[in-house]
Amino acid sequence: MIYGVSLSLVLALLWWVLSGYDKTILLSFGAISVIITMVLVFRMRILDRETAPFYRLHTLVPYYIWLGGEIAKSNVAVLKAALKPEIDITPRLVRVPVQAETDLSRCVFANSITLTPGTVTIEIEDDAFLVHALDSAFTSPDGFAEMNQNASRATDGVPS
Amino acid sequence: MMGWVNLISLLAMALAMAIMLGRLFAGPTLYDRVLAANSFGTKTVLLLLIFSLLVGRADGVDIALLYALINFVATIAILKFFRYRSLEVALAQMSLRRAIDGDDE
Amino acid sequence: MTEFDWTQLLDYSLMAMLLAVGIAIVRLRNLFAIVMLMGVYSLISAAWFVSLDAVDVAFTEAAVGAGISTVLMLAAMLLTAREAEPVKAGRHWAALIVVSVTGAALFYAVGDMPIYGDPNSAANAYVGMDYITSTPNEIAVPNVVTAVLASYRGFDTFGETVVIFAAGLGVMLLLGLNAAKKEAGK
Amino acid sequence: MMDALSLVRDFVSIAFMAVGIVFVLAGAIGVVRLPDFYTRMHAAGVTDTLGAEMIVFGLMIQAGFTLLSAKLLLVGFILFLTSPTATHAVANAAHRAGLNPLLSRHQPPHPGDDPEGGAKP
Repeated sequence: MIYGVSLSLVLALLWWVLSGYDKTILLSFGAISVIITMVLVFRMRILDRETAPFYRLHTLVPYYIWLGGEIAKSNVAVLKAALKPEIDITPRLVRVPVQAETDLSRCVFANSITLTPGTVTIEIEDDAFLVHALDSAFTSPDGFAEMNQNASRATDGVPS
Repeated sequence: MMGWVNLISLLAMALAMAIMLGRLFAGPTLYDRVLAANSFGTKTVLLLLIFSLLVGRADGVDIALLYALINFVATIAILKFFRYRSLEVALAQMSLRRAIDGDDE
Repeated sequence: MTEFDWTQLLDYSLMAMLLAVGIAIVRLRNLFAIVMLMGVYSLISAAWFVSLDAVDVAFTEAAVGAGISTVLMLAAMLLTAREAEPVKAGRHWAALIVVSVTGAALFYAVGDMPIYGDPNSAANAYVGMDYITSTPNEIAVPNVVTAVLASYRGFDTFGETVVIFAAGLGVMLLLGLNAAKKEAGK
Repeated sequence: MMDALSLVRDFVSIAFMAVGIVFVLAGAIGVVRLPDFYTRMHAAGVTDTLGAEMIVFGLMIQAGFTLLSAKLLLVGFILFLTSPTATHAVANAAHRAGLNPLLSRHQPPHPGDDPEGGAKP
């Protein structure tokens, strides 16, 4: 039930932000569209913690702020590698072990690897990701482990 | 003053788009082209955002939002197509997978 | 003479990109690359429409040109080869003549068009102004184009929708999507 | 007082946008220069993350605390969510199709990726 309420609130907010209308008749149109969407969602039975992952915002937001710092750091490194007059890189393909309780936490971890420039997840296996790195400087196992720990703490609430 | 800044960034974005076109034309493999097209779409979104603030009309932001979504959907559609060689097989596989997942629950 | 409008530079660069993409589409042989370039072409042209104040057209171009038609083109490519065959040079001449005549006629017609943004032109002078002034009072919908399509010309739009719906149904029946689904489900 | 405040706001916005533009241009140059598909992918990622977000933030500071700014935030959020997914999808498709990454140490002279025909602008 909490998922339904939070999803309808978010949908209503989204509608209002996108339209910016304040007349009664238009707002009622918006309310009708939110109700129709909720009916569809209920009928499709996809209302669960993955459809409405708002219950973890208080841990996800700090995580993404931390990730933003990491992204900025590695962005500068990639920038240097790409703009050097003589390209000098050693691309690497590494297997990164993953410890994650849920699919959501695996997904957030894989997304974080891809978001950080210089590393991209190219294949997802049972207990590891295949990661392509632009340079051998990006493949420190400690960095991946730290990111994995932070990701699973943010999504599952347990440090794994 | 902000007008000039926005104008310069607008033209810089157009320059980046033009550079990306070079990779789009040359790209030896298909995946290079998909990547370049996706990145080109991101740059178009940014161009539209800057333009709509430059001329002070909010409409461009809506278009940019639509672009960001369509760009993503088109990229995924193209890749699904290449993975399965047909859109119908891709759709059928998806519905098959959903049916299997549904049985498990 | 007003001040130079620097956003013109954007228009020119977008047009140059359109030209480059067009030439590349003609030159390339790989059909997948051409499909992708056509998506990029409509992305650029939609950006150009925004810069020309035609936001509604840009919306349609983005949704139809970049989204749906890319997917449709890919689906159509299933039925054809992956590489285009080179066309004999002799056939180019007829096409060139047709294109030049059409282009010349269009250029001739440009002379009769009103100046860009002219307040006295036919499009701005007659009922257009009425719609713009009376829509907020008569119909609450803020978008004038929506109000005209759905209310003032409601029956017209209804007819168009019926025609398009019938055409879509006909195409689906002809293609036999149902049979394909059965086959895939086996 | 108001003037000084808006001047500061303008400067912050200019700083954000300048950084963003540098990253976007560098990403585009990287996509053209780097030797193979997988390495180009990283350069495109630079554009998608920091470049795009910086420009969006710069524009948000210009727009102030309005509905427009909320829309800009939404665009930035969608880009932030979709770009890694799209990058992963491209990389995964290339990997499944058997495109082998270049793994040796790469050094110039110029990478000879020859265009397969087609006009350069």
